[in-house]
Amino acid sequence: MNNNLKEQVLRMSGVNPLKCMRCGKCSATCPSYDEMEYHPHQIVYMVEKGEIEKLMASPSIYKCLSCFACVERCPRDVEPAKLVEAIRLAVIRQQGQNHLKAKDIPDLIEADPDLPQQALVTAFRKYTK
Amino acid sequence: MPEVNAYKPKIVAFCCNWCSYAGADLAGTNRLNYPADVKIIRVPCSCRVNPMFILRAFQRGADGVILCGCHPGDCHYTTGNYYARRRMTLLFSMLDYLGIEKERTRVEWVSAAEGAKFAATMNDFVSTVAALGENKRLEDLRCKE
Amino acid sequence: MQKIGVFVCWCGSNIAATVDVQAVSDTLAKEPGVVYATNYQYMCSESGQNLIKDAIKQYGLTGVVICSCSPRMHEATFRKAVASVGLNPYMLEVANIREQCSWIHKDKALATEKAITLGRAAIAKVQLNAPLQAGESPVVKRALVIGGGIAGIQTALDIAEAGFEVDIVEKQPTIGGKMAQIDKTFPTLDCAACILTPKMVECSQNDKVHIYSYSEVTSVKGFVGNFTVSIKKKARYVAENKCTGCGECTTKCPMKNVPNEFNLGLDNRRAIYIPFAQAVPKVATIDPNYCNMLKNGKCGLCAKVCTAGAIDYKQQDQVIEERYGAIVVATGYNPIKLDKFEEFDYSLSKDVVTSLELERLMNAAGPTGGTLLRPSDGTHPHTIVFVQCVGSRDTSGCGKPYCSKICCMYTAKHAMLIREKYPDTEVYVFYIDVRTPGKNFDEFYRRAVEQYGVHYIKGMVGKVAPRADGKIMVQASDLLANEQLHIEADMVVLAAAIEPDKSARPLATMLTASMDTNDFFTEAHPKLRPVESPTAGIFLSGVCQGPKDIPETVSQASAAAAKVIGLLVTAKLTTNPCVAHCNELMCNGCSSCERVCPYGAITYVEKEFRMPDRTTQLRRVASVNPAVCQGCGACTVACPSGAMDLNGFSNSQIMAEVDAICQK
Amino acid sequence: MQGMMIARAKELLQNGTVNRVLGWQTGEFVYDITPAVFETAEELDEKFVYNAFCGNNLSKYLVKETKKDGKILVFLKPCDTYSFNQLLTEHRFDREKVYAIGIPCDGKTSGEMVKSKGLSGITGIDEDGDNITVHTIYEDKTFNRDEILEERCRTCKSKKHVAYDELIGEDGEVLDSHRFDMVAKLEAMTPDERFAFWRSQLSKCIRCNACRNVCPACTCEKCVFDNPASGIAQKAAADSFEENMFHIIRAFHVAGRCTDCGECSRVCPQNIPLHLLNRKFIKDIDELYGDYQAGAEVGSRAPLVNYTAEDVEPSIVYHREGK
Repeated sequence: MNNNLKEQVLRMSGVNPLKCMRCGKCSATCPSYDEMEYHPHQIVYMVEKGEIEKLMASPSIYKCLSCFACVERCPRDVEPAKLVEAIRLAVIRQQGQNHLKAKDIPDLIEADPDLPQQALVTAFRKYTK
Repeated sequence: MPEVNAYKPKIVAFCCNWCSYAGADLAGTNRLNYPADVKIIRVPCSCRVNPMFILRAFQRGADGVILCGCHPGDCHYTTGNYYARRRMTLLFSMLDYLGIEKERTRVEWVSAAEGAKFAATMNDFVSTVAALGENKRLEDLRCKE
Repeated sequence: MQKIGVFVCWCGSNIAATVDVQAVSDTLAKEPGVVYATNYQYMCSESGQNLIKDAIKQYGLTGVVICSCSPRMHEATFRKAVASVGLNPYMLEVANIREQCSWIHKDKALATEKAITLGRAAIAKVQLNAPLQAGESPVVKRALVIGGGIAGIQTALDIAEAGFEVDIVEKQPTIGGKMAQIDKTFPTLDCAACILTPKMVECSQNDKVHIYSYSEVTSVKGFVGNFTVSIKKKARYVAENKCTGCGECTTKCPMKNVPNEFNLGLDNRRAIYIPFAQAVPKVATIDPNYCNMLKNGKCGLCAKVCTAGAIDYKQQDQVIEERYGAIVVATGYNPIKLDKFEEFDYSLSKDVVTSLELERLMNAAGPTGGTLLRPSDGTHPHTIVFVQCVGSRDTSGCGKPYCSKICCMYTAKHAMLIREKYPDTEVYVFYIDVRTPGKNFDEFYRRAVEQYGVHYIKGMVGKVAPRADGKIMVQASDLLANEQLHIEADMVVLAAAIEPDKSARPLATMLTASMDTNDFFTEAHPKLRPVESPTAGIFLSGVCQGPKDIPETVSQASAAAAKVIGLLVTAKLTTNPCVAHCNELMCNGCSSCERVCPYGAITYVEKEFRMPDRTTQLRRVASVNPAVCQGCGACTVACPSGAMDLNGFSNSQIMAEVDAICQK
Repeated sequence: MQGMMIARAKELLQNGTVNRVLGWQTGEFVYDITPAVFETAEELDEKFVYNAFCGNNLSKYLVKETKKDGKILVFLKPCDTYSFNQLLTEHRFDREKVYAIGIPCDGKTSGEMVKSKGLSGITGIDEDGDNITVHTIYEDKTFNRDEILEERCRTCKSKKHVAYDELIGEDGEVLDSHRFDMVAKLEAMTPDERFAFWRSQLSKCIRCNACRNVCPACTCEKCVFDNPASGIAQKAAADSFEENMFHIIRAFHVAGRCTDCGECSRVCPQNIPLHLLNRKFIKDIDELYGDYQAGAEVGSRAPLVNYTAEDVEPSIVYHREGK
């Protein structure tokens, strides 16, 4: 169990998995259920147990459509989809390298002055450790 | 150099018997922590709190005074907190006018069921007052210079 | 100077684990006025109380300070103890070092220091205490029960049995409440009507019980033992004393398409109606929203067919004022609205029903005559899905955060009854947890599974979607099999959360009784005083206090009745002596106090005063009626001259507490 | 004006309507006006004055005077009539025992004000329209009225009499007076500046009690500051609670009842602008609970013994404008 990773996922998602009462409505509502190795309610429970690496290695997290039906319908406001997104981000970050460095940005702007600033900010946040 | 962390604010909390004092009891029953700096005085109703008591507390060295009562409309005595609300609004405004830090005074409506709110309110109030430091101003409003 | 004894309670380890009780009693022993200080394991125990009594005698104590749990808990206990050895009970103060100290602090040094400060404040206050004598006030020997469901009925009957007059106010045209709509009851599966209707009849026949049906409480004044209540009897346009309940009018009225609320809108009634055959009082009522005669003066058919001449289109709302010694709240509940749960498709599909609607669909007196048929096409359903916790245990804001408590059991009942009657029907129950704490409850649920073959599936339904062919697609998770299920159902039954009736909140304001954030009435203490409101003279019966099933409601109703009877048999109530009093020498007669008094306890008298120059002067001064004053203290602050003060919480006492707490 | 007043007072004494007259007389100096009770025509002729120095609000004296036998005539300037009504609202005297004559007032000055203009040896004062002429043993000096009026008169709230049995001269109107400008200015300061201002002002207080003794709202049978049982009176300076808090407590005690007559500031020997405390309450009341003028009518419910369910929360103090 990797507490550090768990911390990171909880912080990024802002989700408290302890609020879950294990009703399974997230899984009941999930359109990608059959594609998944681990289902939404399992994901919440696994995060609580700290089994983040297992999840990071599973294709399940890429089967999530981010439709947010689970977030919408969860009676306890747990927001499983946000956990999935955080785990995906954890994967990106763990790949370690800074894919975008601060010093690269001026060149990017020069190359394409029409590049939206928002895209740069998002890319910076996503591809930087 | 005195220890920075040694400063403990003195907080007086007036709580009405029916709602807020019971709310404070509930916070205790649920073991919800808040700083020991808060000392509660039980009054029958928020409308029993004379502005004089608040001034007295400040002058005797309190760093913050908070009044807790039933939510407006839920007063055990029907209307007490409505009067308290006006009195405290005017008093707080006056203290602010005199240059006393307004964050040192507060009114909060806490029902008997809101133990968590009571604890949260006290935590927040104590940290606000602690950040202001000691109350020098009201203790010495008429200092002979 | 008082001779004060200080008694520090350990409360086992509740206080002693976090507060150094020895240090507290040692330190407080040195306070001015303290002649004796000690600590003991349980001050509230008999030996603890004896310790206090002995010390009072031995040291001639004139004041007592108990450092213990909240005064809301045991102040009365200790007051009684000191009074038994001749000390005025109001010479005692309690420092709350448990709920407001040991239970919330972890650091022993800080908690001990705080306990000492709280003790000091109590000592400073006791120094200024004066002996107080409780007054007496009479008790009106009549009780009011608000709400005529099973809770209100049981309470009223029990009170009447003890020989007291009791009035039931019910806002519907008949008493009976939710139980009248229910088919069978768990865990015995006996018929609800067979239990309820005899009790309803008893209410109408018992000459101690008076029913105000189709009526509402509009104002409450007064205090325990002496409430004055205004009751609005809504015009039902039928003279109650003339109507025989023959029902002729309800079959002749031409307005046939009025949704029948008793059957939850599953069928229609007429504009003049009797809610159900066993209604009490069995009197017709005209619905002014639909009656043509009342709306535009045309028709009058019911008056023509009524041989008793009971129809009175000119009837007006009537306000009755009555005095009571005690009031019982029994306002009950309603299922929540399900419009926030679009995933269950309740509002669009007729075959998605709530459990209460299912009760009507299975009731012999219901719209289908007791045959379970799909509301959409009247066919027999072959697959029925039950969904538990619809809006219960929901902290997302769509529903209610609490467990509604009754759903697990009634769903087991429904499932069982369906399987019993229609063995060809498949029944699925989706549950999060099955909660069956109660006598014979778990056995009942197990019977549904083992004997009746109901499919219990741990998991929640995520989506309900009707198909064009009339089937309903239910998508749910089966958590134990770890799979997602897709069931083709004919009917879906939602166990909607229950919430307090909407009339409860304004009623609580009128009664000055406290409520929790979910609008349930709060009890004075969950274990010590579970059927009383903290407001004296107000008692709680049934779901208005929290979710309950029928057995529990009936027990609580009888408990509330016992408390009411206990109050009503009292010849005189001792009044709280902590009331305001006016120092006439200082009173200006300015009327400020009178204006803020919520009870009208202050009047003015012209009084002669001897002046220092030996002349006499006539002055207008305030006078407080101690029987009416409730001791809020609003007047004491409004008084500019400080003539008005409050016994037990005087200006100087509170100021002494402030000083003690702020002491450097 | 003075002549008309004396003549009417004599008539009323003569025909037995009243047996005493409450008015003003000159003290040791001409600018040193004191309230006085006159019982005969001779006394009136000899001592009664009414001029630009007669700022005293006479309504308060009715509390004691009406305890005596017979009816008393009182002369009320417009602002005094508000105090008059407020005292009636609080049942402080018997209206039946008073005959009230409203008299016009174009604003008052004071000995101090005149002396601050460099005059001494003052022997008299005359009014003529917008001019006030001060006579001294050295010269006569004429001022434009606005130059030497007291602050409370420069920001006069009303020239309208709200209570009287008869009126001498013309009645005026309620004015838009800008009397809260100074309060607003203080509110706009930083808390540090405000504190410095008030500390320097309140530190001047010598606790002579003049403000309390003159205040028409302070007519308590026994003042809390003189009453050990109240918990705030201190015989000896054992602690400074009362000393420090005197003016705040007093302002709060009269809040909602103070008509803003300005007597407190007029009599303060240390020139503490005490009216700025009272006006702060009045301004707050007006802004938070709707315009309210104490004494505008008899029997109105003072804002502090009143409420609405929708009143603002005390937290508004944290969010209001200003620093």
